[in-house]
Amino acid sequence: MLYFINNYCNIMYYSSLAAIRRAFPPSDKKGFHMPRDASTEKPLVELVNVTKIYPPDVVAAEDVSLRIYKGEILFLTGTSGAGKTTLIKLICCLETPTRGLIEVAGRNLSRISSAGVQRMRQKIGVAYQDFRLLDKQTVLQNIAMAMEVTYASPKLIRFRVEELLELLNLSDKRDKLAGELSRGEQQRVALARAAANGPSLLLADEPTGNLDPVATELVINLFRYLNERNGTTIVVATHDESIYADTEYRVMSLSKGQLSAHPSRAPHQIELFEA
Amino acid sequence: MLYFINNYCNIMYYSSLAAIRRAFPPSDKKGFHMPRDASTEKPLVELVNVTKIYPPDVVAAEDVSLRIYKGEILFLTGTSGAGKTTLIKLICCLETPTRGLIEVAGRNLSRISSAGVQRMRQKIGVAYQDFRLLDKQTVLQNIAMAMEVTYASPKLIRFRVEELLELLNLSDKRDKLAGELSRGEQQRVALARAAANGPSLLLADEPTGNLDPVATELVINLFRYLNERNGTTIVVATHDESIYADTEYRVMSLSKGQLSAHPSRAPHQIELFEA
Amino acid sequence: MRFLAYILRQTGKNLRQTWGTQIMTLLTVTLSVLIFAFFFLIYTNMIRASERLGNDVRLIVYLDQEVPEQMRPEFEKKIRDFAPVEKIVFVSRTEAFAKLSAQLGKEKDVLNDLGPDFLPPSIEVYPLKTLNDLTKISQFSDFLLTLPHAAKVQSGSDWLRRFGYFTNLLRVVVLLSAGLLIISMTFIISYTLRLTVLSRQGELEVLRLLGATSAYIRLPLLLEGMLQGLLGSSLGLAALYSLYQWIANRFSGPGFLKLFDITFFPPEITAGILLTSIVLCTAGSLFSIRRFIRI
Amino acid sequence: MRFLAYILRQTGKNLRQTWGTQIMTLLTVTLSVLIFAFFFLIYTNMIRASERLGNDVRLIVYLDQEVPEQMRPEFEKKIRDFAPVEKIVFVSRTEAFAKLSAQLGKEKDVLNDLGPDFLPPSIEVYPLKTLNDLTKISQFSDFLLTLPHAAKVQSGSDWLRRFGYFTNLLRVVVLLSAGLLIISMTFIISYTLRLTVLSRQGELEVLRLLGATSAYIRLPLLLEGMLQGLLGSSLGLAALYSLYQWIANRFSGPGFLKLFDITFFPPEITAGILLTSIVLCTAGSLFSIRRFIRI
Ligand SMILES: Nc1ncnc2c1ncn2[C@@H]1O[C@H](COP(=O)(O)OP(=O)(O)OP(=O)(O)O)[C@@H](O)[C@H]1O
Ligand SMILES: Nc1ncnc2c1ncn2[C@@H]1O[C@H](COP(=O)(O)OP(=O)(O)OP(=O)(O)O)[C@@H](O)[C@H]1O
Ligand SMILES: [Mg+2]
Ligand SMILES: [Mg+2]
Repeated sequence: MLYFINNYCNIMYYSSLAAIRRAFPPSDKKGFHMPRDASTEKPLVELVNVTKIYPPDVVAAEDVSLRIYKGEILFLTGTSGAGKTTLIKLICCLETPTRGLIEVAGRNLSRISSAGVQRMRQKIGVAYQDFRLLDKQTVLQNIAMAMEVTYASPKLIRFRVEELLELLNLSDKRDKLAGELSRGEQQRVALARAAANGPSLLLADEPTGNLDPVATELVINLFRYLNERNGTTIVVATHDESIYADTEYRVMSLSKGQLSAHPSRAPHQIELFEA
Repeated sequence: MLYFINNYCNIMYYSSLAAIRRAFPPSDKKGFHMPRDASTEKPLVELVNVTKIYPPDVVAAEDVSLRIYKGEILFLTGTSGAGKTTLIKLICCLETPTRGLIEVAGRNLSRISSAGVQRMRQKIGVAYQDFRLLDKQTVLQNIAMAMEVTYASPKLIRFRVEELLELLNLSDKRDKLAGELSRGEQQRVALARAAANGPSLLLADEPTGNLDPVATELVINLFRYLNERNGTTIVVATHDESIYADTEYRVMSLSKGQLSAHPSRAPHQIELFEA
Repeated sequence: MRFLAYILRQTGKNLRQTWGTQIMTLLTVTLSVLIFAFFFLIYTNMIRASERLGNDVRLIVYLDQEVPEQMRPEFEKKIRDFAPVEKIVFVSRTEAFAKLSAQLGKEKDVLNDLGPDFLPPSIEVYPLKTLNDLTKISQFSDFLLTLPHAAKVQSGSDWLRRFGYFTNLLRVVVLLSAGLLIISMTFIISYTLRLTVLSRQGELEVLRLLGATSAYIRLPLLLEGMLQGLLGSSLGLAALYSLYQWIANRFSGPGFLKLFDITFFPPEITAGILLTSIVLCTAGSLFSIRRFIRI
Repeated sequence: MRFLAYILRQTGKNLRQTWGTQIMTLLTVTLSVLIFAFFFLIYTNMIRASERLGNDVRLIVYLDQEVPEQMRPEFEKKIRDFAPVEKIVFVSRTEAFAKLSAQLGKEKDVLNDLGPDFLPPSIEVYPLKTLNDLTKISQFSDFLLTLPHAAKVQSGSDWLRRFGYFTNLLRVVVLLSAGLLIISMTFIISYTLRLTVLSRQGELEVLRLLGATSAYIRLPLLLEGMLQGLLGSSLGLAALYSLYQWIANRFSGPGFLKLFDITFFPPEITAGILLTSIVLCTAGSLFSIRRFIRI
């Protein structure tokens, strides 16, 4: 019963997206959630002294400690090869840390069962840097897949896919094969798939690398919308300064596996977020 | 005999690259080649009323006419799905036009033999938007492959690969598998492969989508260097405004398959280049 | 409910999307079942034929004079002491003649010139079925020659040896073919699994990334495997049955060839083959996705 | 020079990088050659055995009185008019008796009681090898029975029929096995080609993108195919030869079994098999890359 109410609410919120798209001009940044007081609230994701070394000797993360709170938007920056993707893979359990502790929603990832990982992944949407789409399936099928694994009703799937595609300006590509899209279109499909399940945590790895400024804005608006309405926590790994240049959201910077606040940030802001 | 002299020259120029890298600060734009008078010189690439329709009805290029002169650097911009990649694929004969004429180095691509296409491709370096690297081979092998198909000597190959890797800040990744690199590193490997053969035409499709500003500058310097020393003609398809924002090179814009001068360009410049 | 619907829909989707591979797999299963059942059939029939052959073995001891009635038990005892025997029949000159003329039927005029005494008396010894090996038979026949008045022992060993030679050759041919076929089938099955893995790899990886549970991934594949096993083995057995019918019709020779009559599997074995191949196919499809499911 | 060095280096690289697939392909070729050669060997030996069998056919006409010397040409003419015959031998009572006692050897005492006249005279007819079919033989034997004084014709048809039945059964088994094997081999080869294509696809596509010429792509694959063919068929033939040796040793029976003596291929055929498989492997590897080379 609860399930259906939940579905119904989802339908409601998605159907209003198209309208809301005009209601949120890109410069309007009222949606910023201030993080809660670190001492009272349990973070959604917590990394404690995490080190990841790819054999034999590539240090992709070194002693990284990071807390990501529910409802936050976090930008991860860093030069190419700094370890952004590695950090994201660690959070969604695609890689295991060499040392250190990772907790997602209070569960220690090193002790979680295989089935537990899968249940967790259903609630985390990841837009991979290399998309990981199935080239021989249509856009619709690719996005629907993310919802099918949670046994969502076909009607809801259809409905939500349409909304997401409209939101990302891809409506005319719904029945095209993913392999026949342009890279920028594929990138948006990957994002739509990550957002399809209404995840509580969205990890977007370089989500605008192949997008022009207009499409980039669509994506940013989608993030902001998910964050405000759903309280979705969003982590964006990116090089695109235009996205995070003058945002009020937290920006962290990785350099050779070491995490620090972004240099352009004011020091007091840094203290607010560091554990 | 000529072959060896050529090789020798190549070695010379590459060995000086590391030094030249410091000699060309990114803002130093003295390398701009003015295009020759269109009426007297034969263009390296000529497209006449080219239309490309992907079945059943996706119009990726519509009546595109374009001349690219030897020694030019041309930026192709356009929203996602505008047809940039399609245009590049048409030039290197990966797609055939639905209508229209394409000539590269004076040869009509619709009449060229299979062997002719292969010979042509040896002289065109293409950095694909999806990289097309072999994940299970090392960086060295991936780049070397481009030179091996022209039967270059192993010594030259080794030498040039080292230089290119140093130039793109990838020296420590030489013997890593391409599949284990970060996306940004892969992107630079794809560029290195495109440049390895000393091509007379370099087509770079979104070459900086996964690169941070520092790496982007390395790439731009490489382009400028190849252009100035080798006279390499370079076509760059990109969304990254920071690359072409205040360049003196020609910038063309695609929109739904239709080509025009970029709106930010002055009108007199447009007339100079349009056929 | 919804769960079941999903599993079934997913199975249908898989079957539709990879029908090329599916048909190849189906044919592979059919072929495997056909081949194994074929050789199994040959093997069981060979065993039965050699059992029947054992029934036919008969040693005839030709004597140079009749054995009087009262001596017979003594002879019998001697023979039975040497080897277990099913039956011993004493044939007198007259009986032998009567038998021959009965066998000749219309052509018995040939015998007219010869007196009823021209055939020697004999003892027919029918050994137990356990005595089905040529060397044992020839030992037995050597022993029988030591009986008083025994002139010659006809052990049918010439015919037996020819037949034995043949069944041996046939057995070697059958076993070698079966060996080669088993190797081939191993190849085919490993190739099929490799191709299945390759064709599914992309999709299974993405499903894992999206958080699909083991049940969501495994159950459709299990259903598929069962379907493949059921259909494939039914087709294979049907093909074998047609072959059998064809051979049976072709070789329905005259009565004396009953020895080689071939029979099909009884229903239990047919069912066993069906079940085994269903189990194997299911196991195979699980095996092919093992590397995608974390333990 | 550099071109050649490149081709060789490329071939070596391919072999090293895809050794798993290479070994599977090699084993596939070995198995195919072994299987085809195996059945070819059985087939040729079967043909030879049935030819020898033809030599053995002999019809014996038992007569109720001797044929006088001067009548013999007339008899011969009659017989030769009906069917082509290789040899006709007239056996008198005495000759028959002498022959039988020679055959019995030490045991000829059995005959002591019987006069030298107890065996009927006969005519032995050896038909040409072309007459090797049971119905023709029985027609011939019916005809022979119409000769004057013919009492009975022994055509050995009982033995012949058993033997014929057996060779037929063997032939059916061999042909069916061969058929199944050919289907299996088709599967294996198509799977091998598919796997080869899949394992090379990525590399060949990239090579085309980089402007590799057909020669650059094809020649290493050609060399590889030739190597596979040569090695695979040598291994297959070697395996078959060992099998043959084993069987030949096991079945080196006494003289009278010469009928079934098996022989190996003459060198020409061995060479032919080697060549064919080299050609086929080369063609196969070219075929597998066909879709990557524009026409
Ligand atoms: N192989 C194909 N089959 C069908 N349609 C295609 C194919 N390749 C591209 N398209 C379509 O053609 C249009 C132009 O594609 P193209 O890849 O040229 O765009 P692009 O300008 O490179 O975009 P991006 O910046 O996203 O890479 C798109 O709408 C795309 O969906
Ligand atoms: N599977 C792997 N095996 C070995 N090394 C790896 C692997 N994945 C990444 N690395 C190395 O770890 C380092 C960090 O990689 P990562 O992908 O996290 O970088 P990134 O910050 O995402 O870079 P980019 O911006 O280029 O995507 C790089 O040097 C990369 O070469
Ligand atoms: Mg990355
Ligand atoms: Mg593109």
